[in-house]
Amino acid sequence: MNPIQQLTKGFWKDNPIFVIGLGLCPALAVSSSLSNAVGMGIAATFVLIGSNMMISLLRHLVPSKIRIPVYIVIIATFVTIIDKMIAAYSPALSASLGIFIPLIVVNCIILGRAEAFANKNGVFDSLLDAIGMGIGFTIALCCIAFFRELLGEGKLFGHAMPFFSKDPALIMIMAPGGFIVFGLLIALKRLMASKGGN
Amino acid sequence: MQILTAVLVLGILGFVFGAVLSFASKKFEVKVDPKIEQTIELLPGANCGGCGYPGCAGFAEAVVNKGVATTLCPVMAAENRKKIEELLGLNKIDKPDMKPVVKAALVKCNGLDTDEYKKFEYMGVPNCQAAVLLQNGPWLCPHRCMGLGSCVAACPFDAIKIGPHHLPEVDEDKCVACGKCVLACPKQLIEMVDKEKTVHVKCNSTDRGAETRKVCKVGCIGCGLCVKVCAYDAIKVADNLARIEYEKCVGCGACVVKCPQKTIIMETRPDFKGRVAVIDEEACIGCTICFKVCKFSAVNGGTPKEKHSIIPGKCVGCGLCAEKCPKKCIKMIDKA
Amino acid sequence: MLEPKSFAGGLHPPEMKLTSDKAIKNLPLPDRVVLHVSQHIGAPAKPSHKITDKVSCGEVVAEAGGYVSAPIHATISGSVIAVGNFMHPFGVPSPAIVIERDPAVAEPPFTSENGLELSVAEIKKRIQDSGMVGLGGATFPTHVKLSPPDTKPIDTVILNGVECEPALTSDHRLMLEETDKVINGLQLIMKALNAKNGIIGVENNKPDAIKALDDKLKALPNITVQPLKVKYPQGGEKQLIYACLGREIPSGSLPMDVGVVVQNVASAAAIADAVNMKRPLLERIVTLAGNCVANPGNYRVRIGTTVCDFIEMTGGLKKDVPLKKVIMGGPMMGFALFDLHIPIIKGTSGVLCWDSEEAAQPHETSCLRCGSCIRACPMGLMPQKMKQLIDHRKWDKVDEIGMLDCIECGCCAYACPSALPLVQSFKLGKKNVMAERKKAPANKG
Amino acid sequence: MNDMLRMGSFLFIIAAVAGVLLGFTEMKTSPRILENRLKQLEQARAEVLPEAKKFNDIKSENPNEGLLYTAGFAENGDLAGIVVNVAPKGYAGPIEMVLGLKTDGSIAGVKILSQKETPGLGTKLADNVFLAPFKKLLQDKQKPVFKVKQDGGDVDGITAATISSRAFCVGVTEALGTFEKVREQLPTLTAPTALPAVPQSGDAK
Amino acid sequence: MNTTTAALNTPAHGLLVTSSPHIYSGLTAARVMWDVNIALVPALAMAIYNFGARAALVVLASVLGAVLAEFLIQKFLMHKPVCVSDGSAVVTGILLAFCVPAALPIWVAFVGGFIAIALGKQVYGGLGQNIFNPAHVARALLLGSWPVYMTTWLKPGAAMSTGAAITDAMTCATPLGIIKTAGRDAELVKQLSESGTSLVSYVFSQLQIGFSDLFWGINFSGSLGEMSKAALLLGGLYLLIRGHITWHGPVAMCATVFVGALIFGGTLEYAAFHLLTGGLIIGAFFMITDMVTSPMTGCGQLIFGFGCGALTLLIRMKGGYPEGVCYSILIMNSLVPLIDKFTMPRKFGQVKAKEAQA
Amino acid sequence: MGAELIAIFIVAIFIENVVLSQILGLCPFIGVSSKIDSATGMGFAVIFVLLLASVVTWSIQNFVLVPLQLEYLQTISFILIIASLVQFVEMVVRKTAPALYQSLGVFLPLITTNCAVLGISLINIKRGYNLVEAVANAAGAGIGFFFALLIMAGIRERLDICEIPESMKGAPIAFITAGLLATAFMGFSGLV
Repeated sequence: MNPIQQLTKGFWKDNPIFVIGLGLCPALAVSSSLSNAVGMGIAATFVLIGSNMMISLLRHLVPSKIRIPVYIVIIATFVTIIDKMIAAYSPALSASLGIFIPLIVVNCIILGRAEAFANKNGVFDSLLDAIGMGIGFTIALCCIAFFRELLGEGKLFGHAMPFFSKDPALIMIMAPGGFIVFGLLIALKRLMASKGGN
Repeated sequence: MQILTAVLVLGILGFVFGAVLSFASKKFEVKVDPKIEQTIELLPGANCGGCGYPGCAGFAEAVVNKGVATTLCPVMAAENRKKIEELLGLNKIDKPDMKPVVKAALVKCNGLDTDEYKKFEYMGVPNCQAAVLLQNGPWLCPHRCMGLGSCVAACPFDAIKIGPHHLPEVDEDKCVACGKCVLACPKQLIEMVDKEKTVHVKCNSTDRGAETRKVCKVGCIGCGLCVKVCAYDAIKVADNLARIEYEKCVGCGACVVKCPQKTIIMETRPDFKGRVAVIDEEACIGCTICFKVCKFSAVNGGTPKEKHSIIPGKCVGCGLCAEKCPKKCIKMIDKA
Repeated sequence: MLEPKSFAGGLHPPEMKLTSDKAIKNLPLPDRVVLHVSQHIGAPAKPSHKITDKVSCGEVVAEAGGYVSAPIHATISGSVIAVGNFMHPFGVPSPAIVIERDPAVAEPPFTSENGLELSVAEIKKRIQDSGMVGLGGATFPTHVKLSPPDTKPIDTVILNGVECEPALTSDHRLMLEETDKVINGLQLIMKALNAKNGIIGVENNKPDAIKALDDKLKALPNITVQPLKVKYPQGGEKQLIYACLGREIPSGSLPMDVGVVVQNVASAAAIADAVNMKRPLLERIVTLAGNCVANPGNYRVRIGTTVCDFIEMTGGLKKDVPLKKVIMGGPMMGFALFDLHIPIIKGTSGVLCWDSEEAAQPHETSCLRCGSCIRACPMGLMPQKMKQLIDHRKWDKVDEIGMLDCIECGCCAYACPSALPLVQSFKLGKKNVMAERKKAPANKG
Repeated sequence: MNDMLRMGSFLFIIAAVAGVLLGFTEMKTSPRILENRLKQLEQARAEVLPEAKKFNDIKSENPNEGLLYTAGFAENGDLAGIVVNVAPKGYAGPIEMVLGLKTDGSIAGVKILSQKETPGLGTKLADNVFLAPFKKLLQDKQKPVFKVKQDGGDVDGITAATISSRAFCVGVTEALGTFEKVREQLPTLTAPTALPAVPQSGDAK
Repeated sequence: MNTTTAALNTPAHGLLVTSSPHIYSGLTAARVMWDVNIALVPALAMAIYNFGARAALVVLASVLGAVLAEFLIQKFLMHKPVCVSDGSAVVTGILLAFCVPAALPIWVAFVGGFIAIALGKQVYGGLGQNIFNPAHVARALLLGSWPVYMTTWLKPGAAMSTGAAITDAMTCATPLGIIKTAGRDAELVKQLSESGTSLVSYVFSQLQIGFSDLFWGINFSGSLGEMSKAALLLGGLYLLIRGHITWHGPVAMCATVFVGALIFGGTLEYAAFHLLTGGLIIGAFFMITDMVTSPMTGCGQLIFGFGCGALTLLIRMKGGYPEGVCYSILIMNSLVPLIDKFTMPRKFGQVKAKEAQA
Repeated sequence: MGAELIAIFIVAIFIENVVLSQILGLCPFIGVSSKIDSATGMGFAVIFVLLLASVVTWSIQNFVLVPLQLEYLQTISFILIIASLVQFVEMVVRKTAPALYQSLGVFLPLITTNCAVLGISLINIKRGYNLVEAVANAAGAGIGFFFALLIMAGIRERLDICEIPESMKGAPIAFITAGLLATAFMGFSGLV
């Protein structure tokens, strides 16, 4: 697999959310607006890059029995760093993302990539993988957020959209809307994949 | 100072948990052979059951613990097989003849889909087995393929489709010979045959010829003409049914031409009209080998040094002479 | 008279018993009979004659193929003209002996004696020799049923005179016209089994038969007639025993496990002949009904007569009504034939010739989960769920919820508003479940 | 035992390194976070009590009760009014709001800090849709009755979010009650000289 | 083999061969569905009597949305035969329209009908496969999406044309809405208990109605088809007589609400009030009896009905919404697979077998 | 006091259901909800871990982090504790109840990444609960999770034998069902 493929596989083909089905909680919880989605995506990508590289570096040193705690410590460190950074430089985003920033720690994508990829591959590959997955995560979040914000608030990035903003369907920005939009999007992705395959 | 407390607190937490976990891992250790896990990773993971074990995990366990041959898995890529054998230290053992035979499913029925050969129009559960339960299926021939696609449904690799005449067609590229369709067929019509083999008897009827003829236009009547025409002794008729012994069959197609019922077919060439041997007279040295090997007295000659020729009416196109000719001056040519 | 009893579940399809007032008519002997070697549950019989052999009526033409098997007798006198594969009513070409009648040979006479004076062993032997099988349709060899292991004493024999299948009236007529023979047969069975009590279960829609039996039974205190509620499948073995005695046969067990043997009334009458006269099973009463038939009624016909000969002998089909469906047996559990050149066998209780109106088939739609099938199921099963599991090939799960308890009575499919092919699915399910069960121990080992 | 020590020390090292990194981050970011929080607080206070420039937290003598109210002082050191935090129970949890009250007890401003009301309905409390008429009411009427119109008051409730609207009114009434309670001690307050301390944990209960 | 015997094996073509049984009850899914439609006619008549042409328009829009969704999805997404004619989409459309206010914008009703079928039914594979009652799925989603529209109740008789805006004068509160707000107002409760008037009579005095109005469904406001209990009971009775529903569910649900209200509310008046207001009757007779989304056995339906009743009362008395029928049925729908699992009918011969083993 | 505890408990189960309203713990909710048996096992495991974790994290926060002014180590220390705890539980279960271990498969280690556990621990601190309240909240959340998981498993066992459209099978239908379930649970809002 060449570096480009390594990088881009996460964008759509092996999208961590739509295809692999990891990191679903933030995907649904903070996807009610596009700006939240982008913020969350950036935060997660940062953590992903940091932890993937670090774990890849340490992969020969860590005793396998305690590898999970070690990964978690590494991930948690990066999460706390980005948490504090956001709180310091973008308090509004920090307020709207709430506890979902610290919860990046337990985002399956990050631990999953650590266990499935960084643990077995070199630093450069792990970096590419992390960037790809991070971008894929952000893309997926934005997809969901696009529909939810547009239909639920009639806005995109906080700007009112004509037609949609008159009577938005509020349920879309609540929990049920998240579930339903997500379910339909995976189905759509599959439909597209099967059409493409044939 | 603050950093120091942070370092201490985290460090102590880390130490305590690390210690406790390593203690627990000893105390509550459950032995799982790492080889099994590694083997599972190398297996295809389709859980098709083609190996006869419950899923890939079960197969992995059998391979590691019971020394079951990896070749039992029909699906696995060759490089992975090598890796597993390396892992288990098997590559040192000499197994020269273990070259896996690549097989594919063959449906032994070529029945036509005309009203004449039908008992009734089937309505009901779209499943071959269910159809058999209703008056033994909608076809007059008791051996006829039900054509309702139970094998299609059973195939995990999407390698079978129902084609014309309600007969299943196997995509040999996709088929891995896992054998699921064999089990699914209530009429036992599916057999695993080498992919290279192209000549097949497309019938499974053991009824007497007269009975078969009444219910099928292309069923084997056990006439034995194919047996007579086969130069390689590769066809036997038993229970009114011709069967090809594939290890002997060279695919010359003589039987295909001879079969009065068109039951025997050449898969790759549906329009196969047969072949005939042609001797390049210039190159022929009259060694009489072709004359001797021909089982059908189709070679003129017999006197040494005399150039041979083929009697077209007698040659069945088996190609034995061409194979044996030391000068390679006999060519097999397709009949128009 | 006792109160009518019944069981849970079941339903009440239209009775369609238009031939219940048609007295049994004896048909002339057919010119030719086709005698299949497997007309019973168990091993097929072995043909003992070759082509051109002369046989006389009542002679054995195929020996029993084992203990759970029954011999086949020539039902007409003549010569064997073929031994080979002929279409069986089940749709499979299978071995049969074809006899062509020789009008010159007369039927041998049968002498009568009082069977009740014979020894138990002799009674059983005569029954076994007569090729007797359950004539209700299950065709289980009778002598096997009459020889339960010593550990399972039988206290009650129940005669099944329910005839709950719509359209069939042969048992009804038999009880009316040959009441004595039926009772005598029951007494013989009770003697063979050393059973104290006898019950004849009759559905309440045959008051004349109940009365006829009741009148004759006044002298026999240990035999009673039990009127039963008109409900399908009242004649199912398990349902009948539950209704008559309140005994529930445990799942997977046989009636003998609760001390009961059930026989059909037609079997009882035939047993009387077999024991008293040493007369083998040569003929049976078949109800012929349906819109297409010129003379519907109940006919005594030789076993082996082909359906077309049978219909022809009764007067044939109506000319102006096109035949759409021919059913051997009753409308609920009988099977449709694709060809009329198929012989009547020992278990054939009726032949229905339907026109397209009677044979109208509803269009299959999606399951509504309405629960009609559950309410209708006399076995307390969940047909809807079983169908779904079978469709998804989950044999272990369908086994768990009682696939093998299904008696294929057809109540669920009758009641289903979506016209799902439930019974066919269940036949498929049972077959696979049994195959899985056989496989299971091998996997464990 | 050896293994235990080895693993323990490995985790120790990893955790210690993490500690260093985190401590460092904390050092770098905490002043800014504090500043942000202060700004936010000040902003809120300034919004509801525009006249005041300096603030002084007044705590109860009972240490368990915490913050009572914040006194606001104008540039010249005169008392401009007080800021009261209230959290009435809304439709789906408390609605945290902050009110500025002038020295005469009239409402200078209201701000919703946090709430969990139904999106699009109760959340309109924080919108101008609701607040603009409310502010107009404060200007227009001398002594408005802080009840929803349905209940005979003067406040225009939000359609289909009566409970949230009512909770808002309850909050306003509560704040006014606090003002009445502390009215006497107001003249005794003096302006602080330094910036007020900011509570460590941002989420005051 | 000579010719005579050979003739025996010649097939006769054209005979119909199917598996047993060969007779059928004649009941079809389509007939069940159209019977439900017929049963809904009296309530529809009452809705039109109360709200005029507007009611018919809302029903029409909802049915149109439902049928269109069914048609489009079956035709273009599933590539299955279109079975709009079985009437199930029509039932869903009407039922949805019956639990929305008459003043609902027409396009919302249309969207509701559409999502009822699309999200409530077709995503699961169509008729018979869905978990939740499609009409209630749509209602809950509409209530979540456009709460203002869904709680603006048109006064009966205040005829409203298609495009006209709703004015305050045209709206009023529902009895359940009034009792909910009154119950939350501590002061009012205190006043009432001092003066000795019950909450129910307070509601009646506010709306100037009595129990008979509640029963016949006139002079107050509510969802389109929920108003006239008499009409709904008539329809329910029809379904009972036709054998399409059983008594278990409806009786269990109504009894639970009635008895529960009697115990926790204290008075017969209060209990009767809860029985006759809101969507209880339509829920009990038309929603929880939906074959697809209710348990299959009588015992299961009793449990189901009890759960629906209990949750309805809980939400009405303690919850945030004035009406709880829709949510309680949806919640109980989700429990149906579990109820079904634990109320499997007893197999014939099952217990005995266990005894025998023991 | 008692009433407030009960309120916290009830709210955590129904109104702020950890999965359906707070959207936490989705991976196991979707992953382990295909069979009722394993859902039950997973549910109990989560309840157990949640209770244990919230007691320990609460203690660490209030007895170690706050006195030492190390609140910024909250995330890292909490997750470390939870991870170790889960791994410890996993080892014990694997040894003592192999059948349970088999049925939960890979998901036992994934309880670590069940954000419900960390999420509830963080919420406990954020809302300033005392120890008893924290336990009530954790118990409610755990039972709420169990409840949602069980319902979902029941539904999915039924969907398993239904004719779901091909593109909807598996995750999509599970999410849409969860969405409808969440809609239904909205009926509980405003209950306490």
